[in-house]
Amino acid sequence: MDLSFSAEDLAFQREVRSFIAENYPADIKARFDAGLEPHKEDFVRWQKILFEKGWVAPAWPKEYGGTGWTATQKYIFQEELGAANTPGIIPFGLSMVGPVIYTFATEEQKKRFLPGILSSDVWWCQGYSEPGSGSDLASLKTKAVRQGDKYIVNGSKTWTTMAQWADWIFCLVRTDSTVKQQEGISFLLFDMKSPGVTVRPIITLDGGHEVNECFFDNVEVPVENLIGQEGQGWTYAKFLLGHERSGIAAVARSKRGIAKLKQIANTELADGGPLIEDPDYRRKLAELEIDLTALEYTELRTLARESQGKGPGPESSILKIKGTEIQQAITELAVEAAGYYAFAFNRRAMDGANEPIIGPAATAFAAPSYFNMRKTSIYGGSNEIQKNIIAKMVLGL
Amino acid sequence: MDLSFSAEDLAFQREVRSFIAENYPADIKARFDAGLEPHKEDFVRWQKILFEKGWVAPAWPKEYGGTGWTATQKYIFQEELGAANTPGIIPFGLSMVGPVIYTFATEEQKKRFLPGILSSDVWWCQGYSEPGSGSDLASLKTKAVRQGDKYIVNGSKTWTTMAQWADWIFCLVRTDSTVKQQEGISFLLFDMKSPGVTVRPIITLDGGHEVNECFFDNVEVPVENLIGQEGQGWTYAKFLLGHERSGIAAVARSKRGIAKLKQIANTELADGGPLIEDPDYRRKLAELEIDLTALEYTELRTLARESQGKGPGPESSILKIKGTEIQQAITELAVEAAGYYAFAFNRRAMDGANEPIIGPAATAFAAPSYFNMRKTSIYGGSNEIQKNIIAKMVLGL
Amino acid sequence: MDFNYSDEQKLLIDSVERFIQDDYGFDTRRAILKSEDGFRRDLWQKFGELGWLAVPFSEEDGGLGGTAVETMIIMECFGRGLVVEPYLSTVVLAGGLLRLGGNAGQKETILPELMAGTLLAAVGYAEPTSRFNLADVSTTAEKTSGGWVLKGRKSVVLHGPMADKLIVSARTSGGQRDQAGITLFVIDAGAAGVSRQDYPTVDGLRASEIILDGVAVGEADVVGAVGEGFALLDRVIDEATAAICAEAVGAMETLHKATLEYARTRVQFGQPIGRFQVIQHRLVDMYMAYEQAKSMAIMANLKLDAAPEERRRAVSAAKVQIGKSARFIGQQAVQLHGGMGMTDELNVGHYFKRLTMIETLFGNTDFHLKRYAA
Amino acid sequence: MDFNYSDEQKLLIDSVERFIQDDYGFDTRRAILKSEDGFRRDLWQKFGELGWLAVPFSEEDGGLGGTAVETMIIMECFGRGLVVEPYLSTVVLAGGLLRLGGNAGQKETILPELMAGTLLAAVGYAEPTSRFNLADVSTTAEKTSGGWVLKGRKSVVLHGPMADKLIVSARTSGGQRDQAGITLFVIDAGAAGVSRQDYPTVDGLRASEIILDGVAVGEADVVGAVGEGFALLDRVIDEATAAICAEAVGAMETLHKATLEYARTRVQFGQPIGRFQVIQHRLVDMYMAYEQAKSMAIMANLKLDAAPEERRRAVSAAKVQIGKSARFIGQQAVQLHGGMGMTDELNVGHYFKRLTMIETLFGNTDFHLKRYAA
Repeated sequence: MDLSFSAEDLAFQREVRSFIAENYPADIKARFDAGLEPHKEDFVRWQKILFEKGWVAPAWPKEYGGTGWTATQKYIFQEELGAANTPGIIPFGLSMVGPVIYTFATEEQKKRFLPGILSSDVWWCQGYSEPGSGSDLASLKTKAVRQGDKYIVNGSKTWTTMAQWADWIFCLVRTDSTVKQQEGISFLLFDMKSPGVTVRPIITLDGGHEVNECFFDNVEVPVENLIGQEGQGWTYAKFLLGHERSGIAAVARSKRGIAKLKQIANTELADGGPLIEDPDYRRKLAELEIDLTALEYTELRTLARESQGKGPGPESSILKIKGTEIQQAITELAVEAAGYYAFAFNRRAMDGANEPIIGPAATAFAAPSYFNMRKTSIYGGSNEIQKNIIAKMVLGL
Repeated sequence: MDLSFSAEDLAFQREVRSFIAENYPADIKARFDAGLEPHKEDFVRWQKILFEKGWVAPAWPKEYGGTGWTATQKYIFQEELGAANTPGIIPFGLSMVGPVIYTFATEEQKKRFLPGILSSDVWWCQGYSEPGSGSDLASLKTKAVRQGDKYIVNGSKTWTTMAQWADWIFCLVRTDSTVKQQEGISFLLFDMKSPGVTVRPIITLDGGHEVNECFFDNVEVPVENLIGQEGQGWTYAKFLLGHERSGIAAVARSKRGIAKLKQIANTELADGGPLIEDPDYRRKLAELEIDLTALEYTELRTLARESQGKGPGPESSILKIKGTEIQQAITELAVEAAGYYAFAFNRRAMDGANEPIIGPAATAFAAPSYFNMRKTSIYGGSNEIQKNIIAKMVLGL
Repeated sequence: MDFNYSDEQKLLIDSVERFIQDDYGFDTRRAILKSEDGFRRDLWQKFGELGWLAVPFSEEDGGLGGTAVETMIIMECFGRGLVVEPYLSTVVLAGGLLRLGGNAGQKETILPELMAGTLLAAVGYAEPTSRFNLADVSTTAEKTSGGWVLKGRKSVVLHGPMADKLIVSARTSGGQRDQAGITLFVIDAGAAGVSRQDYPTVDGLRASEIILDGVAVGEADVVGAVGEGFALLDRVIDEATAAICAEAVGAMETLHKATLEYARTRVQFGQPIGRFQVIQHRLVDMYMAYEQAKSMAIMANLKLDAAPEERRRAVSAAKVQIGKSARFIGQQAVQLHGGMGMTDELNVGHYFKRLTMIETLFGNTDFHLKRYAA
Repeated sequence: MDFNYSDEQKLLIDSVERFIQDDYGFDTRRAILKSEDGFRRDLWQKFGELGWLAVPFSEEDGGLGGTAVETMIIMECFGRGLVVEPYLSTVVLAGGLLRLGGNAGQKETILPELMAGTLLAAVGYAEPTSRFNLADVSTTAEKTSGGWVLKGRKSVVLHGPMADKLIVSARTSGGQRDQAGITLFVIDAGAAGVSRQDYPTVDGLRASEIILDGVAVGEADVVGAVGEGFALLDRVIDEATAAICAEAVGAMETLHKATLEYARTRVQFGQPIGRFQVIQHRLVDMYMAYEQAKSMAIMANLKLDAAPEERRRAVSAAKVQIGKSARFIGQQAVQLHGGMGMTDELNVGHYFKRLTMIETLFGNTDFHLKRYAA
């Protein structure tokens, strides 16, 4: 047992750090550091930079464009990206549909889809949830009926993140209603510009537009866009959900969040002194930081098991639960730090309009961020569902 | 709406206060104030004093020996007893079997049993729980088989509080195994000195002897000791559990507990100053006191509804849950205040042996009390069961 | 001791509840939020006609002589409907300061219009660096021959954009955080030297940053005694705190009911989610949090006339409980509604946002815990 | 970065686990608790023979040159078995002070016997009013010609009754809570002027109040440098804190497993209670609390050699996490076992009690939160 990095790892860390320093565009950094809503272009540009360096898909097998890094290197890479506050990798292509494709698709499909994912030329979105399905994903109703060499897709998907920017969707559809729920599901890819696809924005309680409803009205999808076998979609869906959990704990992001909280608490005043000297605020910050440290080492232990070929198993549900609790707690403390200025709704400034911010810039978006982050304990399998998973898969109850 | 007491209520309060001041025996008070394990005689003597004054059964109808007080008067009475740290009324006779008897028993049974309950000449214990039954009370297995004018009782009861001091037991027994669980239960009274009754102490994790197992080996019980109808025992049992919940919140007791915590925190030192000046300890005390205030007003609102003939309904499960959480939290803070001296196991001193106490007297029993009070969220229907009750009966889920 | 409403109070409850039900649906409110003004003047007039704006004022002053209980009733109902009209600012805050500290002239000129619904008012008690300390006042009032000149900035003045009159705290003597030396002044919102930056709040209200750049006021514009504004402000902010505790109770009640209803009907894995024991216990915890909050809101409102020390402790205790309950119920209502709880479309998020801001308003939980334990 | 045990370490785990399983059952422990001595000297000898008492000492000093990981392993296993023998006091605390601060003479005379299991030791670092502050020392050491004379009282000296040697902190200069001016002395438990009041602790150990009434010690009995005992004590108490974090992890693991097993088999309302979703989620919360605690115990033990500031923060962070996890798991284990959890008969309550005292030992959660944030 040893917490220190090897000389090779330290050299790698320096390499990553200096690459970021030299290549992270200043305008994107400014927008992210200010907490403004990012543009699509921010993500694409940054991912292309990583792609050109060969670093965009560390989790992929080397043969498909992965980096071949050790678990420690992947950890260092994530840490450095997080510390630099770069745009997060948009997961839909690189972390979700990509692994499904290189694992289950035909050679032809691999050739057709993987390059666009790696280069970020194609923006993907995820067609899983439906208005009625919620946590009970397998109850989905969107239908795909085969007619000759096409599927005709009818139905709708919801909570489709960034669908307004998406070129393609990977979509769970019901191809057989006569069998058990899980057995009648297939995994289809299709172009979001196909006739019959409509995207309707869902505005969230923070005033943002991040998710959408997608309606499919007789959308024609060529059969060669089916991944794997008809009726096996649930298998691929579960593979996808279980596969890419690295970063799910969001430790690097939360470390940055706590650093920012400290900075805020050092400048906000309470009774004439900095808020950080208020014993209650100080204690809560300390508790949060300790929680995060525990999560960080729990993640490291998970990675260690993983690098020995064990897992990531259902234990990683812990990372999701604790990770989101911490992310949410950070936004709670930001609202508390903001005091009365938490009231100010700087939404247009947050969306990038050239409007003055009411109150200190550092807490200008505290309340909307707090409201927005409530989603994290709901999405990706609610935290209640994660506990069901642990109870069943880890504790054997 | 008005929080103030009427002139009559204030006069009553003065009357109660001076009665206690004049009649609460100094030796009992000393033992209770020191937190020592009480003797049976302490309870009996004090209850007899109240009985002679006519105040031992405020919850009973006046015709059976009650006081005829208003809800406010009952509240004041409880408050004053609590503030004076008198022995709690032992519930088994006065709060449990007494109401069952005056509600469901024959005139002859009333005449036979009620006087001894009121005068505290007969100490009762409760034969409900069994080794296997736990929260699932209706699954009880102790059998009573009728033979002529007797029942022959076989089986065992557990967690029988103070059975070592009891003269009589009221006991749920199965008289019919052929019907639905709840329908085969009867409510029997019998003498603990009957042949075939054995009491075995259960030592709890704090080293105390409060509860027991009771074994019944062919105990003969005259049929005239059956309350109500054979097979209706479950009805009486539920009546009993739902009936007497006044004092379940233990507000007066917890107020005293918090006052004692404050006194401890004023004398215990932390870094040279009193512990009460430690911001964390101070905050926790304040939070606890606020919790208790909320509980107090919730109880008062419940009493107000009750005095209008509504309830006490299942809402009183809130009082049980919050009341026990607060009682437990008080003991947690006492352990924290004790610091290293919480280690010292002053059990023999606690039991009244003439032994020196290790550490300050005020925290000498902090840890055993903390351990002991874990029982409160288990007994009387565990807090989980209480939440099931609220979910079903109040929220209609 | 009595926890029952009088018959008149029951009538008031009926009347406000009927208004919320009939005239203040979610779509109506949504339209108000999007409107230029951010409130409905015609509804406000109606409040005046129904007598709600006159509730706390003495009959001598032309009011109805109501107690804190009547204000509690109105605020609790407003909480159920998430009413955004400036009742808190105009009636409870500004009205409270004038009721307790106003001179005869102020009462005569302002209160009748205020009660009639033709005059709106707001109070500036916070400053950019004051956080929740009412004594932390940097705005200065400099004595002139005929009165005073105000300079400074009041921040997050709720309902500032629509106010005709403003009451602000300023320092006439003492150091920045001294309680002594604070004086309250009533000024015209349109007076020379007053400038405003208006903005929406996250919970659907409107607020202003108010710059006072040499605003001249007369001796007659002082509310209460010179240098002794703190005690008055402290008292009225306590009244307002008790009022928003009641508002929060109303909002929590609606939110808990909505979540309960959702749990009964939303089917997942073949059954209503309200059948899952974890959801059941969560709803029980929310119910308990609501009941405890309600108890404390009643307690605080009934103790507003107690001695200042007792009043302060009662109000702070209530605000702590309400803050904790509001956070828990708000977060869990969103959580149990799942994705739907996250949308602007559903009312749940709006209740959650208002509850969140009530948690902050007049001092958050940490602030009131310290004030309680002080 | 590496979270795996070496092959030697795996052997050590096997060996200690086997001991717990074969030789330290619940009835064995119960008999030890009731015995006069409160520990088993024959088992202690066995620890010596197995080399466990020599683990942390350098090969130079005759030890095995183990790292904190080996101590962590032993303590974690001891936690699983609730071992009451004085490993913490003798090897980790007293042994740690001598290992890092002992002079050649002390090492030569004391360590061989200590490692052989023929000498037991305890450390007095707390006083009646010191709470958890190691610098709060009222015991005085007055300089004499040939050495020092100690006067004062050391409280709750764990394993004091069985100790042959005591190491105590005393003030040679400075004020009551100054870090400078504290000196550590090793004394014979039977030395003139030493008197003890022995008592059992709530978690099954033995402890003493130790009165030092003019105990004469020589220059050679100073451990470390005169006046600089604080840094040494602080470091060794941090090692001991990390060690009890590991012990707690072992105890929590056993407790969680026992509760899980109970939930699988205990039938209520016609099904095992582990089928009830609320119980399931509670067990998940316990599992998460355990995993977080385990992560932190590893982290702290691996950071004992870091710079003092980093070491202190790491140890305090771990102690906070362990304190919270231990309280939650302990309380819930009792709760889920129902009445059985309350009995002295079942092991559950014993684990709960030990975990409770670990929460207090070397500073409770509040203390370490403040130390972390300092």
